[in-house]
Amino acid sequence: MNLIERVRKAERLSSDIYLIRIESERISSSASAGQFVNIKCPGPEVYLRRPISICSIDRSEKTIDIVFQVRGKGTRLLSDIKAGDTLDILGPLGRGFTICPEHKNILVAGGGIGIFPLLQVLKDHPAERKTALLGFRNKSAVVMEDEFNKYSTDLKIATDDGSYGIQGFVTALLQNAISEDRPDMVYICGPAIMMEQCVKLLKEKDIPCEVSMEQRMGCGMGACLVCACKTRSGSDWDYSHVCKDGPVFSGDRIIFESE
Amino acid sequence: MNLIERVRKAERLSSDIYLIRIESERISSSASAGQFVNIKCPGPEVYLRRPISICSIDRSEKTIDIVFQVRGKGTRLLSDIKAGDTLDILGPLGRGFTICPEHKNILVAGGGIGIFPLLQVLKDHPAERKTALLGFRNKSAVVMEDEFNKYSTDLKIATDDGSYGIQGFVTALLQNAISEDRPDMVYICGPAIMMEQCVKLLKEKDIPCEVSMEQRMGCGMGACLVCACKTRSGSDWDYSHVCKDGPVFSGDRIIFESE
Amino acid sequence: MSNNINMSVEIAGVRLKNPVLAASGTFGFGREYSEYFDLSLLGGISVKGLTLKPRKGNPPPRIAETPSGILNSVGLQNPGVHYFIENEIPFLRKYDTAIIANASGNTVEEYEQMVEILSDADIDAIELNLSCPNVKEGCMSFGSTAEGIVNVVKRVKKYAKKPLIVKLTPNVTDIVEIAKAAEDSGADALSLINTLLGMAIDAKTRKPILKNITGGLSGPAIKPVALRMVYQVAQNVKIPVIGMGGISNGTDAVEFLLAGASAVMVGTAGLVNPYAWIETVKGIEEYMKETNISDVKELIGGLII
Amino acid sequence: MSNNINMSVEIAGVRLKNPVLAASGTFGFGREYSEYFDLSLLGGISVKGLTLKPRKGNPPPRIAETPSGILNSVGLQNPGVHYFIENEIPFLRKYDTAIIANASGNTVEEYEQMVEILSDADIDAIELNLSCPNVKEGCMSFGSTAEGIVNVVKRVKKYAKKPLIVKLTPNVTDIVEIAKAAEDSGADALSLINTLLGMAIDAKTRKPILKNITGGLSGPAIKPVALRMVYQVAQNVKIPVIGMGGISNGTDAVEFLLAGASAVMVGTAGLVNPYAWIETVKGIEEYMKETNISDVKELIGGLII
Ligand SMILES: Cc1cc2nc3c(=O)[nH]c(=O)nc-3n(C[C@H](O)[C@H](O)[C@H](O)COP(=O)(O)OP(=O)(O)OC[C@H]3O[C@@H](n4cnc5c(N)ncnc54)[C@H](O)[C@@H]3O)c2cc1C
Ligand SMILES: Cc1cc2nc3c(=O)[nH]c(=O)nc-3n(C[C@H](O)[C@H](O)[C@H](O)COP(=O)(O)OP(=O)(O)OC[C@H]3O[C@@H](n4cnc5c(N)ncnc54)[C@H](O)[C@@H]3O)c2cc1C
Ligand SMILES: Cc1cc2nc3c(=O)[nH]c(=O)nc-3n(C[C@H](O)[C@H](O)[C@H](O)COP(=O)(O)O)c2cc1C
Ligand SMILES: Cc1cc2nc3c(=O)[nH]c(=O)nc-3n(C[C@H](O)[C@H](O)[C@H](O)COP(=O)(O)O)c2cc1C
Ligand code: FES
Ligand code: FES
Repeated sequence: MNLIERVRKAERLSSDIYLIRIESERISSSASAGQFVNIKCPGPEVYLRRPISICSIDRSEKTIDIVFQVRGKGTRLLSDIKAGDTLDILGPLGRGFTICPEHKNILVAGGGIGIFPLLQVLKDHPAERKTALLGFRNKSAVVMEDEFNKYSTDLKIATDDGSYGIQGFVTALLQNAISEDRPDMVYICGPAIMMEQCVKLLKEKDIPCEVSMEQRMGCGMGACLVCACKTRSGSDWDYSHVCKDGPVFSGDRIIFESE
Repeated sequence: MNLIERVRKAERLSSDIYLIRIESERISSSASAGQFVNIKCPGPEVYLRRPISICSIDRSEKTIDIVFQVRGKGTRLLSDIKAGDTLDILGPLGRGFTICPEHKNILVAGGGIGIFPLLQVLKDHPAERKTALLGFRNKSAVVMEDEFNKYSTDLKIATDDGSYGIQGFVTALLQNAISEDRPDMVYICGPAIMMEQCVKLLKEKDIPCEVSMEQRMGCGMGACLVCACKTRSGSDWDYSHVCKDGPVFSGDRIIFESE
Repeated sequence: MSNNINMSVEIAGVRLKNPVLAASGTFGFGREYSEYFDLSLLGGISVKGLTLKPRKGNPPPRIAETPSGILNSVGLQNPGVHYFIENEIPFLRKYDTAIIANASGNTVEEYEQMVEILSDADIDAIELNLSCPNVKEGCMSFGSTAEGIVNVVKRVKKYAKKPLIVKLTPNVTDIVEIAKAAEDSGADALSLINTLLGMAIDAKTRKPILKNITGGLSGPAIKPVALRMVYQVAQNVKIPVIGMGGISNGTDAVEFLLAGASAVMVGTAGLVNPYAWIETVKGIEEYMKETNISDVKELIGGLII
Repeated sequence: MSNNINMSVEIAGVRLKNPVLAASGTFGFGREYSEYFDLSLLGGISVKGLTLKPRKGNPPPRIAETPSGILNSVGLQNPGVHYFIENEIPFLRKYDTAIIANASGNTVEEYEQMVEILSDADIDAIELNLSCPNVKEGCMSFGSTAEGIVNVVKRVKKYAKKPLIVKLTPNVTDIVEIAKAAEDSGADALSLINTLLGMAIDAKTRKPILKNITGGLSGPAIKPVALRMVYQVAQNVKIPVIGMGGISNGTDAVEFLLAGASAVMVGTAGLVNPYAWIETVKGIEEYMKETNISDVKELIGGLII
């Protein structure tokens, strides 16, 4: 019944992005890339837990890293966490990315805070070619470049304003990448509109992909049914639940907003 | 608009009694004995402020001391406060004890956590004789003996079980004290039943007294009218408000529960 | 404050310099808070609930703390409407802020007399409290049915020479029905919500914490219910709505304005933070600056569905 | 747990090993939490609200955080009563805990059919949800008037071969009237409260946070309202009352028992703390040890006024 874990390290990566390294045998031993944890933010006026993806797992050190952006009350409280503090943390939760050892050439495409769950995919995947395409608002928003460089064979960065890397969106990077070289599998996480466009691009080329979805959550484990996400179900549709059926879904299962 | 003050010292005086010394020019410069402060306890699930008497004022050091017992959520949170922390604190509030320079012989009678507001009376009063009668549950509950010793000319302690001082209640000490020597004024603070009995004893001898009342509070400044306390008003009665009309009242004004 | 921002609103012909008022019963007659800030910074003040004769109120304890809220059972302790007129109005009139007299009665006749008396007083509007949960007779029993509302409002309307704001209780099945009844009976504006009837128990002593057993729940805990009712009512009436219930800062106030309130009241939050009232005014201004809105009236009913 | 403490209670002929149940809609069909603790530790489980046919529920977002509470607008997403009977009861029956089927309908006929079907299923009781605020037809519209209650309860009663618990909505003027109507129509027990209708707005986007605009408020914020209603109802009916609304621990549960509840349900608290259900059981036991009570039934209605 113990959900309390110790923080080994807490670090600010950019103006509003923070990394927390958590010591947890429980989580590190069973977590896989793309899963998430549900964290009780310590402080007043925050009632629900906050879902955050596992960014990196160190199974020998028995730690996991989460990386998050300060968005509201909860993430602000989390940004005050220091090494040595404890956190009440549920996880690992949800269905992570599918790692198929037969795939030799994979690609990850991430936008903004969507890049974080993709790092562990690169770390865990045995593919020979691993392309990473990351999109950021501007130069000062670029984080974790070294880590992604380390675990990919090819890293490309785009910024909305061109202040770093190529000017444009990740979708543009993806379009180029797949026209040059067809990946066996693409892993996508980012804003809904970006994921939708990526999935569309890939569908045209019949390249399989997985996307990691976001939705407001309660329990985080499939019981309260609040985290609904529209998915195809035969010729009909249904609401799946991001916390249990996801957060990772096969790209072709998701019915995006604009459909 | 700044209510935030720094904690200079935080100390545990007994198993459940804590002292906090707060640096505050604002409060120390205008506070008088018997007034209180209203403190926002830092932590979740505590909405209202908590009223705590000012125990001691150091006007040259610009600090005040509060001493409190851990009773529930709020005081538990306060007990975690450390030197260097800050507190959101309203005050000084209420009407304190009346200090009449003509009085040469005064007496303070306190029971349990009721002793704390009495210390500053002893410190501020110019009387020649200052008797302090303090009641505690048992020996391990005895706190601040040195301080009361220092500022009184005569200190007597009673414990309910006789494990320290005289066995019995403060009322017994008071009965003895006033039969030997008639004080000009008596200041009382403690459980309602103790205050009621003390007031009765003193009334019989026609000795004036003041009592410091407790009641659950909202605003702490007379606006919300929740902290009602039954008081005489001519031949009728009325509800006075502990936070503004009190907490200190003339003993003969209070209509105690059992009346 | 800022010159290019227009914060003023109008409620039933009364111009308020900004849409933030002190809620009745949490601000006394303003004296206490006047030591903390300039009352002229407020759009208006709804004073402690008044009755024809002085009232002692309920026995203590009258307050209990609950999760993100409080229960109170003050029971309309007040010095009576005549004392108010003689002793409190002159004080309040020193400030440039609207005075709203919050009035209760035990009978319809008492409501009529209150409105008649207050109509000749130097105040800006009358807020008819048909919603106090803490008194046995009158008040909430009038306010919890449409017929009760119609009965009181129609009758007092004849005596009203000041704008009549009717304050509604949330302890009803259909707030829209009640609101419409008030509108149809002649209310010039509505204010909502009063407190939700609640209770707190001390497991240790096994007793209710409030001597009165039940009390009125207010504070942030009730904000979702208040917002919903304000939204529903504002959609369904033409008269202005003053929204309240758990507002603690500018963001909360903006939410109520977006939901359709023309002004807001802040109550319980001020018991914890005496600057809550003026911080709410500033918070709205900041929101307007950040979102490039120059007239606060643009926010009213601005919810995007 | 401790041998000399009797935690069992009886609700409408159903013996519960302890008075703590999982509240409908917050516990799914138990599968998820069975990975966290042994479901046999619970007095019972009220499963996710069932309907005749599968329901997709409302569009997301379906949850908003509010001060000390949440709003939800799930809208009764469920796989239908037949799926439940075939696929979920066998799983739940592996545990030694009471199974309560929470049932909703769009029409009185649907309620009748639900009760008929569930009466032949291997469950311990039926909880008639006459109080869901998140669906357009049925449900709350039946539960918010005494006539609506009488109409549904009387008619389904004929089909009921299992104890019938009627779940009440708090969004009413007079909960006692509603409760009595349910009792008189044949309810074997009452459960209350369901959620309070509320709303949340995001000032930044100017939109309601819930896609459904309004939702049901639950969690600690509503505890004072729930306690008051349980107290009022328990004073006025003879059938047992199951209390809920914001219970997060043993102390909260004891408060509801003292107010007159014969058992309690824990819902929202479990979404934050998956051990809330069993910690509540333990908390009641600890309270009983501290206060030297050997039978939990002694607490029921034990409020000292
Ligand atoms: C599966 C999953 C994985 C995530 N991984 C990451 C990550 O690795 N890094 C990161 O920075 N963020 C991540 N997010 C988003 C993160 O959960 C939100 O930014 C965070 O909950 C905001 O909380 P807050 O208190 O700061 O904001 P507030 O707006 O104050 O939160 C209020 C409520 O809304 C919910 N909420 C607000 N925004 C979101 C959102 N975008 N998604 C889900 N719930 C939201 C909160 O959980 C809370 O219940 C993830 C979300 C999900 C669902
Ligand atoms: C004028 C005044 C001066 C006081 N001075 C002192 C002092 O110097 N030292 C000290 O130890 N205590 C003092 N008290 C009592 C102190 O305020 C309570 O012990 C404290 O509020 C309990 O808070 P809690 O959160 O720990 O308990 P909880 O029971 O969790 O508090 C719940 C609510 O009840 C109120 N409450 C509970 N007990 C009391 C009480 N006895 N009086 C008033 N409100 C109460 C709290 O303020 C809070 O609103 C004083 C009270 C008053 C009114
Ligand atoms: C201590 C207290 C006393 C109150 N007295 C009155 C009153 O006299 N008349 C009235 O109409 N409302 C009264 N109210 C209700 C408030 O004016 C307001 O409607 C309610 O508290 C909701 O707003 P809030 O959450 O901002 O406090 C009182 C509320 C509190 C907390
Ligand atoms: C996410 C969620 C879903 C719910 N679904 C149902 C339901 O299907 N049927 C029902 O009778 N009550 C439902 N409820 C209401 C709860 O059972 C309970 O009555 C209410 O939440 C108050 O208790 P709590 O504060 O402990 O959650 C739901 C509540 C929540 C939070
Ligand atoms: S958050 Fe509860 S089911 Fe997904
Ligand atoms: S606490 Fe508000 S009047 Fe005393």
